[in-house]
Amino acid sequence: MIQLTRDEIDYVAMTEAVRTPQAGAVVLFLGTVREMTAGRRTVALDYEGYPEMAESKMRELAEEARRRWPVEKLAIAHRLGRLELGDVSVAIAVSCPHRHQAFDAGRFLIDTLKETVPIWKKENWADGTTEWVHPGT
Amino acid sequence: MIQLTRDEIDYVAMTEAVRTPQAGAVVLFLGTVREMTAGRRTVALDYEGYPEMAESKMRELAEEARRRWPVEKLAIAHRLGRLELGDVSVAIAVSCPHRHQAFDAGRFLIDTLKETVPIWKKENWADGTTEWVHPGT
Amino acid sequence: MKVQVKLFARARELANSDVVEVELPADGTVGQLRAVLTERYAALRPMVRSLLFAVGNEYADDAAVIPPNGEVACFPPVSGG
Amino acid sequence: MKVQVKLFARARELANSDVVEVELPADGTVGQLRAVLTERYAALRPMVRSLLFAVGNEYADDAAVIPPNGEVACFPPVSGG
Repeated sequence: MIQLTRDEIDYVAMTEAVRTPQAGAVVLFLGTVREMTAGRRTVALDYEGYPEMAESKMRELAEEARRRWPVEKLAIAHRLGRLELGDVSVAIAVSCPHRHQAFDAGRFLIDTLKETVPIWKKENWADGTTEWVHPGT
Repeated sequence: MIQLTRDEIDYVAMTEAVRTPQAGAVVLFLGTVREMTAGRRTVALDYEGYPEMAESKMRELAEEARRRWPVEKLAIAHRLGRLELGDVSVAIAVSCPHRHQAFDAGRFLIDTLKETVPIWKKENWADGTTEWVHPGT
Repeated sequence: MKVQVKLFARARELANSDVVEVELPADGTVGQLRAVLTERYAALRPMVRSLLFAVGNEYADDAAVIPPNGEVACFPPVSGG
Repeated sequence: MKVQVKLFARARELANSDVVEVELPADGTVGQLRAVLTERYAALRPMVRSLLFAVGNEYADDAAVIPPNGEVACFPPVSGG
């Protein structure tokens, strides 16, 4: 279950979708829009994506997680467009037989998503300026 | 938000309760009743607790997590009584500014809960026998 | 002094009681309680060393002195989660 | 050959276009595309070394040859999540 959406992410449906009697552990990660970043106040974020490649990379991430851990089920969703403070920008749900597998797989999925999936955010600072977040530039 | 309950755990309310614009990351862990354990089939688990001490220990866990990580909000719930396959026995929701903090705090909370909180489960095996789970005995 | 001891899980089932009253000397310890309990309940003897005790909702080792009117509990290793 | 290049994020804003067409020799490489793009769009020059390229939805380095009719994209480092 891989999804790019401009609507609110339904993390409850994702969590229910990964629950199964084969798994003893479910880990859900939510990335949410934080107000303060390095002392500066944000009022909103704009997320832009390269949809075809982003979905392809998210599917690759899912396959890699399944190779590395005994994943029963997983779901990844990323939102695009204008997000307000506290909104969920990304959700990852994963179920495994045992809890450390689910924690490790969930952390791998979000860490690697942030490195490889072609999605970008633009800060809308409280002072009225905007700024693309492009690490290393 | 610390809860021992004989009813279904409302993990959605717990997750919503820990969301905040001060946090960029929410981690939710669900422990669910797994059908197979070391090759044996379970049909149900009975959870028993020592309620006063269990709640006291869960509060201590929450305080320890707050000392060790910049936790914005957290919620812990454990269910008691008869649980069927797939039911949620324990839920931990934690929010932090950054994701690795939330993953580390969530993992600490469930690992330590399983070691210190006085709750016990009894397996109801598919062959009709029952067995208390008492590690090391 | 009389001490009420709450029992849980397999300890409760083996003793066939969820609370038992035992007589201990004043300043009696958890170690003395462990001995008294397993003397009275033969079924508990196979798990005597793994039984855990709590006094006032805190884990207590064999050297811990049991206060008068303290809340005391005895149970096997925990398995929540 | 003519290559359509999709631009994203700050690269799209600096070039003021979400897709540009450039002329490359047959068997042109990503490195040649990088040079042509930053020659045409002066605004992209400060980020020339950090621009990433994808061909057919896969990251491609400067040595990668661009196939005819391949889907090509150019963008700065990603920041999703």
